Amino acid sequence: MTETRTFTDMEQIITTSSRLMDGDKLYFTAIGGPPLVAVLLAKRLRAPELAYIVEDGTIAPQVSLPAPPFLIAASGASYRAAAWADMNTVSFHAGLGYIDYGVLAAVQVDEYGNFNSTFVGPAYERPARRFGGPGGANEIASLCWRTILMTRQQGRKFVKKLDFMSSPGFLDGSAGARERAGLPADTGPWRVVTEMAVFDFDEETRRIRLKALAPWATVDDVIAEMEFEPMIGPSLESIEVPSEEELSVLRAEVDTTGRTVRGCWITVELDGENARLVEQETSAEGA
Amino acid sequence: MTETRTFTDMEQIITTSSRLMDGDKLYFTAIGGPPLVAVLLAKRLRAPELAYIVEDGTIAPQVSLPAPPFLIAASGASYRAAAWADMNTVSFHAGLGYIDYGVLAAVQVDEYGNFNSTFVGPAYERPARRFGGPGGANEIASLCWRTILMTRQQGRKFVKKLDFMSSPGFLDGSAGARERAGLPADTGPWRVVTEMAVFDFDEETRRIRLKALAPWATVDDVIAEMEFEPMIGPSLESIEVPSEEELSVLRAEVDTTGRTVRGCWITVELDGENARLVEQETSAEGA
Amino acid sequence: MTVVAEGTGAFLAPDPDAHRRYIRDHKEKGLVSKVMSEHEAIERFVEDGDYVAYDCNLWVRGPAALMREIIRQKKRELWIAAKFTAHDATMLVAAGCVNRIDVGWMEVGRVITEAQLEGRVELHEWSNGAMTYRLLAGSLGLPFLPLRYLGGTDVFNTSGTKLIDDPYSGKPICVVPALNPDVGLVHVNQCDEFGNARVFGAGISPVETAMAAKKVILSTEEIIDSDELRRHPQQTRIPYYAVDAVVHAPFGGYPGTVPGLYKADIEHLMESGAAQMQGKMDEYLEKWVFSVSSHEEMLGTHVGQEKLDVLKAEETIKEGYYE
Amino acid sequence: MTVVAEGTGAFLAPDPDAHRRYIRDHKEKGLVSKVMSEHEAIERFVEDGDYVAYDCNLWVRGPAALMREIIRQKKRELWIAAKFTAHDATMLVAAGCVNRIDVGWMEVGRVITEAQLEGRVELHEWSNGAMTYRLLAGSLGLPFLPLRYLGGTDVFNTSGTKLIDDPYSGKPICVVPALNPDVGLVHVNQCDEFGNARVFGAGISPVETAMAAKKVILSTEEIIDSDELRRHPQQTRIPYYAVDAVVHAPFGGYPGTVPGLYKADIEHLMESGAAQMQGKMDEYLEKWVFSVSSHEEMLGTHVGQEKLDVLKAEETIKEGYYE
Repeated sequence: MTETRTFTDMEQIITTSSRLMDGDKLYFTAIGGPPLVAVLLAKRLRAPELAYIVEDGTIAPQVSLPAPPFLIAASGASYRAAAWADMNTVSFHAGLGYIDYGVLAAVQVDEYGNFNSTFVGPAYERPARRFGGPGGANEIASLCWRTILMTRQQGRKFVKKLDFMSSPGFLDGSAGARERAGLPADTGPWRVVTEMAVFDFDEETRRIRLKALAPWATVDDVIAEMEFEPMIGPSLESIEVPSEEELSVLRAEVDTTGRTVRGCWITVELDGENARLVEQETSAEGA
Repeated sequence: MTETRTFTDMEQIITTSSRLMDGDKLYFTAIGGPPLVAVLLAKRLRAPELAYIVEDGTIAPQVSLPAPPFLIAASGASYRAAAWADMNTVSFHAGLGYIDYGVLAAVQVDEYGNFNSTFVGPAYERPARRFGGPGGANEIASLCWRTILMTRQQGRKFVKKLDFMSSPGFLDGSAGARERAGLPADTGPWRVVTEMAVFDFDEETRRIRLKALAPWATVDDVIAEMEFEPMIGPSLESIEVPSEEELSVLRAEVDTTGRTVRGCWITVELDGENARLVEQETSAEGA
Repeated sequence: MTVVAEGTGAFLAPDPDAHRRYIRDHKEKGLVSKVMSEHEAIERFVEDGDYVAYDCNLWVRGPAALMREIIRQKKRELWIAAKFTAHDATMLVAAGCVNRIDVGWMEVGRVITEAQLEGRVELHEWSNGAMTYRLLAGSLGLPFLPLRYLGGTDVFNTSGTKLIDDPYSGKPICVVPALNPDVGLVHVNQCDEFGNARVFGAGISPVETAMAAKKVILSTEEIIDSDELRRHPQQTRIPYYAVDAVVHAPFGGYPGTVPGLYKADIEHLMESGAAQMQGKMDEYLEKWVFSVSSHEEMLGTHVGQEKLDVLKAEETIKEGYYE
Repeated sequence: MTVVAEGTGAFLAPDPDAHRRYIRDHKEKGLVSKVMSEHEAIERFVEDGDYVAYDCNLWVRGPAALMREIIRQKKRELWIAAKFTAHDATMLVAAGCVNRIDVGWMEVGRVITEAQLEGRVELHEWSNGAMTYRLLAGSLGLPFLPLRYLGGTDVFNTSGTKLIDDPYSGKPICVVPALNPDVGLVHVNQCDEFGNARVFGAGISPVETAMAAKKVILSTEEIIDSDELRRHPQQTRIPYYAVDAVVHAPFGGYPGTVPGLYKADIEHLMESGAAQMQGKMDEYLEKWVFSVSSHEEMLGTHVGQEKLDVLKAEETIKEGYYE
């Protein structure tokens, strides 16, 4: 008995990320986009008590779903928070070690989990494409204990050398590199989540390592979409595709306008734990 | 036509200090004692709009008079403030240069306006008498533009060498001494007020200088109550004794329990602008 | 003082003593009314070449009316703190007001990219946190603050961050320079005529922005009686003595939201986005800024009472703000 | 890092990374009730040898009930932050709980002076501002902060202050070490069972004291429903995740005042002053601390409902606190 399911690459990234989240941990997200949507999905489906902090100073809100359409500029985003503070205050809480996980999106990632959200192109003054900037990512990736990065599996995103390092991963990967740069000890990137894969980082070399794979993708599929070869973990886990329930909650309650979850469509045929790729849309626009 | 008036040394110190205050300046006082009483007197009699800040974070309160008996622990002290903040916040406002005058009491003062509120005795570990400590005085005397110091005219208070410098005046008096110690530029002690005299500081040498004299006291009287000789200003002004109105407001409205204004009694006979000392109580207890 | 490493970026140099002297010589310590029109406030307190920080942005409780007035008065060569800002930066660049931007996060499209490529605007990379933190340092009267991020990244290299040894542990730690902008613009919910101000809701850095700045202009949804304000002193977050101008500007955050009061006008935000995509920012500015003489006129002519009523009615959450 | 000059005083050395590890390993991030008795809170979270900071003092909204419980449990060798404190320090020293005091300002009489002369207690001079500032540094997760006072005085010489060159201007500036006390005690007006807390009125440093500490004990006049608390998020000044214990303690600030709720018991304050003058602190402690097993029993036995009613009735100012 097979079943066909269709979802966007971003919906896969969001659901995979949301499944990494627990109700007894504290999360720090940027004010909008995939990280916040992943947190809201986890809170709605699996961990209603999950608390998160937003860079605008909102502490542990209880957004009532369905979320308002333009959540980034809606009072609903900070509804029934435990506290309303400001940007400096919440980053102090992260600096004190209270925040377990930072959840962030990246334009480019390198093999040590450093990432770029500033520009791509030949030089800072001459961007081919300029983005919003580090935003809150530099502090979140520096101060939280662990960082979850969300990005698409594309060669231009997993690069040998970043055009600009907006935010730190393990820097040059050497032991103590973050500490020597003044960052808090024992922190760093923890997972990188794409629509095809989940990566962790080798404890010794600090290099990115394939940890889990979508059931419809192979290791070669993943490597084909990276400029460098990742390490391969000892036993690859399988990523579940988004469930009907996850997709329905995402589309009908969390991101009702589809602004965040939109992307390239993936259609798979499910047969028990196996999944066969039926169609994967490739589109520059979806990135 | 003569008139006899009786007041305490502290009542003279408070009224003289209060007359130095203006409604369009901002003051910083410790939470209680003579400085706060002087500010309240000025506000009640001459400058109702005068705004002051208290180290507990109260900004520009409107204490309704008569003041409650134990003002230091009464909500009346912060009644109808412009803002309720905290200790760090108000010292930042002083650090930013917003506060014109700090008003403080001292146990010992030296010739450069440095002062002690920590202990008297042979050594820090072996005090003959230990006091409360620097309190908020160090920051107030460092960060406000000008400091008004209130103390009694006694040899043991105007000392050649402080037993402990709790708070800065002009330090060793050399040019730029405060700046070299890390304090904000162009700040320092401005007036020292006693029951007999008002001192300012010589602009060049930074040494304390007699500026005004009570009508019943002479320069020699003042010098007799100092361990060192002050400079004498070019033209000595005359201090007015507390008026009946000032005394009545002080006693009936500002310090109703007399905890702050108590001290040694001074009785003078007034004849126009002249005043003749009838009796001056001397008492160790009054200090 | 041994500096282990330092970035090479240009930054507004901190000088706490100069800032103190400015405050001493220019600030009103008495209780005097500072109520004036947006025109007068911007004319008197924003000069060409000034460094301008604003809190927060056109989406949420931003000083939108004041920023349009800056454009209307054709201020030039401003340096702005683009911490957590939306299309405000785009508008200011499109209007030719800005030639330097310290970046935390801002909405970037072709207007800013083209201006950068053509050398009309210079960007300096920081982060949202670093910018609000530099304002915090400025609001504490300090020349710098240590912080535990930026290190190791290209932001460190291209900014004014330095790496020093912690004088207590000897371990490396970054420091960033304080920021004391010439002008701070904050849109507030309520204030009295003297400038004692209330800000409701989570926020970026309304207090730091006001306290760090030399000249402070508040726009406010409501001017309330000072006696009434003093009945709740804990709600006052900006004290009167820091404030130079109070501009009464209902819907002053439009097209953004003031939480608890009115919703963002998403239609307008889309219009502004489309204007940039289509290369029609001039038309957008002409309509929303130059064709009117004031914020009030813009609301009447281009928004209309009906829409304002809808934006108010649709903001159903009052809890925590106005109840 | 060149240190130009430094004081020689002992101080609790800052170690932000060790503090972070403590927070990571010991703090509850989920929403779990932390309500417990004062006995359990002090027994579990105050150990002999701990550094204890409390806010504010026995006169105004101080954690008086918690401090009496510390005495009752005969905690030893505590190091306290005596910033802006009244006869609390005297009580703790008289009871033999404390052997080191960082001084901002405290009420000093023969108890502390004799203890100092006999070598039972060691004093370290700072100032009120410097102590709250060191707590601020601790609450920001930093190892130190620059500050613009203490320099040039004997406080500099006998404390842990250092003089360095500002890395930006080269001018001299002081730095002080952050303070992360082992224990922070704060008496609050209201909190929920998780520890989200409201503090009403001007205050010394309730937020810094809680956020800088490793272990945080709140006593509270009132435990309110968490849903109700979340209706006014701006009033929450201490977030639940910083809090380890919530002790329900009506009149927990007695004999001090909680502004808006009850007045200070001046009669009691005089009794305590007189006890010290007459060398009868043992009798005072026996009566008010040791002869009862709890704060509640003390209120019933030694204060009485009639007096409590009077103290409440006499606090006629509610404005800004409870209305």
